[in-house]
Amino acid sequence: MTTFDSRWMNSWMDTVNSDLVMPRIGRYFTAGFLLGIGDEEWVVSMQRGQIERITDNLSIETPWSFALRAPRESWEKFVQKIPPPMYNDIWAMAHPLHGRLRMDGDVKVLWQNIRALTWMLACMRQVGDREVVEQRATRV
Amino acid sequence: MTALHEPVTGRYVYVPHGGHEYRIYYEEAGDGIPLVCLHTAGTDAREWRHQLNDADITSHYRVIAFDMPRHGKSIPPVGFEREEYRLTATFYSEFVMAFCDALELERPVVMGSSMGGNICLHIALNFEEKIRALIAIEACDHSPGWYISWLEHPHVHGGEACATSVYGLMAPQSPDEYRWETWWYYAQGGPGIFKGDLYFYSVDHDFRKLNEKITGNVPLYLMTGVYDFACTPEMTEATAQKIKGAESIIMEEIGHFPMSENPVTFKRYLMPVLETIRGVGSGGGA
Amino acid sequence: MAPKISPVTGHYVDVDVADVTYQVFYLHNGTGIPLLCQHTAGCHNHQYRNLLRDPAVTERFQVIAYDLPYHGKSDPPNGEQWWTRQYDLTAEFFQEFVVNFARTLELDRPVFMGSSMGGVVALHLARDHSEKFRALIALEAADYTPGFYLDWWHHPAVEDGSVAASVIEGLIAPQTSELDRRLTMHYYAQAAPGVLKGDLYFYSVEHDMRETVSEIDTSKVPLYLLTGEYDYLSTPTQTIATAEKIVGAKVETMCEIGHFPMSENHDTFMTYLRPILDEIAERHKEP
Amino acid sequence: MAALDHPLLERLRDAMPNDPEMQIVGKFMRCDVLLSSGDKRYLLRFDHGRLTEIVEDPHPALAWNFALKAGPGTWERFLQDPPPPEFHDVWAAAWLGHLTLEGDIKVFMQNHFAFWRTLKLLRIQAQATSGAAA
Repeated sequence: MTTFDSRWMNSWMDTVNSDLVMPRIGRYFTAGFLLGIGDEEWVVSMQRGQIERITDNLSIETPWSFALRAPRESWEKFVQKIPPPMYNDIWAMAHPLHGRLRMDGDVKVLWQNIRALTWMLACMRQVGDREVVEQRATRV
Repeated sequence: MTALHEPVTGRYVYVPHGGHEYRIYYEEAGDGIPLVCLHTAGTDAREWRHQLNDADITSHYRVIAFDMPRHGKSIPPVGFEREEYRLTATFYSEFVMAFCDALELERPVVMGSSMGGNICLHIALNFEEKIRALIAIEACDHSPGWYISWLEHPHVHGGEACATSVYGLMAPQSPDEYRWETWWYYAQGGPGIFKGDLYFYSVDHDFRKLNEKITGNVPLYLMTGVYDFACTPEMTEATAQKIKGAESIIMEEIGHFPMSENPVTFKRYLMPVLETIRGVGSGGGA
Repeated sequence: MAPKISPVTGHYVDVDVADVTYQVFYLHNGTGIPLLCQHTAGCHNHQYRNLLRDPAVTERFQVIAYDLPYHGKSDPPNGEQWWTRQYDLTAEFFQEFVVNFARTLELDRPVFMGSSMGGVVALHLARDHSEKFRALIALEAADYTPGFYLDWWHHPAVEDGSVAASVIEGLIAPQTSELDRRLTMHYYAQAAPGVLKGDLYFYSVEHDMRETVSEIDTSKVPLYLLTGEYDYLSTPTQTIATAEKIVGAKVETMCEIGHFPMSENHDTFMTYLRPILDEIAERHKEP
Repeated sequence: MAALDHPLLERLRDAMPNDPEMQIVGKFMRCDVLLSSGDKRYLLRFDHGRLTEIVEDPHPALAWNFALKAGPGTWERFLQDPPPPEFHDVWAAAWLGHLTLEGDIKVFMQNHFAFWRTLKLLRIQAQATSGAAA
């Protein structure tokens, strides 16, 4: 059972920002997007393929262009090492036949950055492999 | 040392259809019962490269995989730039048969995946006397939801959007190398080709009222991988129940591109079907 | 009636370069002196579709048009994590591939003809591998062709296929038939992400023979340079200036032709290529 | 010899909706382009594969995404059929210094195919009338 708290988010951020492929395939990925996990919402701010900040302290200061909102259960299955069928990909979950994830907002930005976004979301499956000590999410 | 060549030969055949003469590139290997393989939307015959190189198959079947017009090395018809490309069931099913006629194939087996699987239903309905058997992979009577404008948009990289949109259709258990190879094929389609194929796959293809019209005279095998979220196992099984004589086979640990994402796993399910078709098998699938 | 099948035939062959095995797709037709044909950046061997079917050529030459790895039906190599790396074509890989491909097919000192990046690699081969070729035909080549290694060729917010097709259309001569123009454009819309840009790393960044092109010894291998008048990437003046630095090089400007002679206008191109092929065939007869 | 002028741009505006290819590739075309020929300046607004507005000598405060600036001689050669080498394409002309392409180049690249077809129609219109007039 994964608890998507700030420790988990920091570990995911470290994983993405130390990934060798992201700087190349994400060099034009500069945007904010919202991760909705059940009723918890986080905004991920991307700067040239690196996560600049993840925060759950949403305000006028935390703009996002598109959102990925899904029940906690969808994300828990999605982040497993070998996700079960229908939960191994955000498009699998968002496809109209299934509706286990909702893509909101300016989805053009999502499709423009789909390669880098898919790669960084897959990095979620490596979280837990890395022990993260201090908390860094800006929880004000 | 002599060069290591694959036992596969590629040729161009001229296929007359609908007032056009299409220059079609196809690859073949082996001899025996003709086994015509249809690639998925937006890609080309390389998806069947493992089967073309598999002696267990090519020792009994003449495996033939061709590139549809506009795909791979089959060039588009003259004047293609003045029309929006939308593949339809009528054109697609008739063209597959025109290709078989051009090569003078005698009652071939037709095996197709995704759109190539869906078209098998139309072929079963309209051309049953010209076909020995049909293997419809990742197929069902209705598969909506894929005709998406972002797959051909001047502000979106076509290759990356199309290829990444299907990456999740492949099972996590499939070897990384083959998943990315499949990704590569999708990344090479020309602008609007994948989307044009999906017009057939998600809009024009609606077989829900036609299932019961199939006579069942031609053996029809529906094979679907559990990770396929475009045509789920349930959708395939529901379709099979409505078609006389159809048999559904659900494949574990595999997704929407069995033949290219995991040929080894796919072979376990395919060989029994191929043996049954040529009359030696011990009955239905695994 | 019997199926109408083209004499052009395709095969896949394994070629090793820097101890990586590449599965290479090539088309061939004809018998006689082997004629290796290299396509332009980001494209594939259909650019030579007419040369492969011209009896005037195939009765004396075995025309072999291959897809460079990562292009057309020559997939990226098995066993390599190519998806984690940026593709940038280098002179070293390009030359070693051409030499190894010819050796793998056991070709006896083939003629090598290439266009654009294929013409530029012909200059490299002339300098570094002269003894392995019977003649080198450099189409649309010059000693230095900077400026085309652009990020726009591989940008997530720009549709790659239609941009590549409409940009290179400006390199096609206006006199080209509409069919050949549209096919040349179509081939350019079929490249995988980053391949056109990666090829242009070799063409516009790494390639600079301004100081070394004079080392080419045409007594070891005849060198022919042909450039279309509508080519603005390596203009006729640049090609002529390059040829003047090479003792014995033969150069000519092609009228009503752009950057893709073999794909734009086969008939006009042949008026310039045939005398060269005749000369090569003639020299082949001498002991 | 056809020149880049207001009447020619109006003929382009009328031709675009009737060109099948333009209607396909222009579906998402959205850009404001400045064309200048010597000191003559034209702001062209494109939307959905149509030329919705032609503003002659636009006010400096009017925004445009990208501009193609060249002398009258360059445009006259560009509009010929067949056009002479170096003047047959905007990339060629820009490459060899006969034309300046400036502004938000990303918008130019995002509308590239549609704008390429637009310039082809411009030449066709230029020939249609000057041909008749010659």
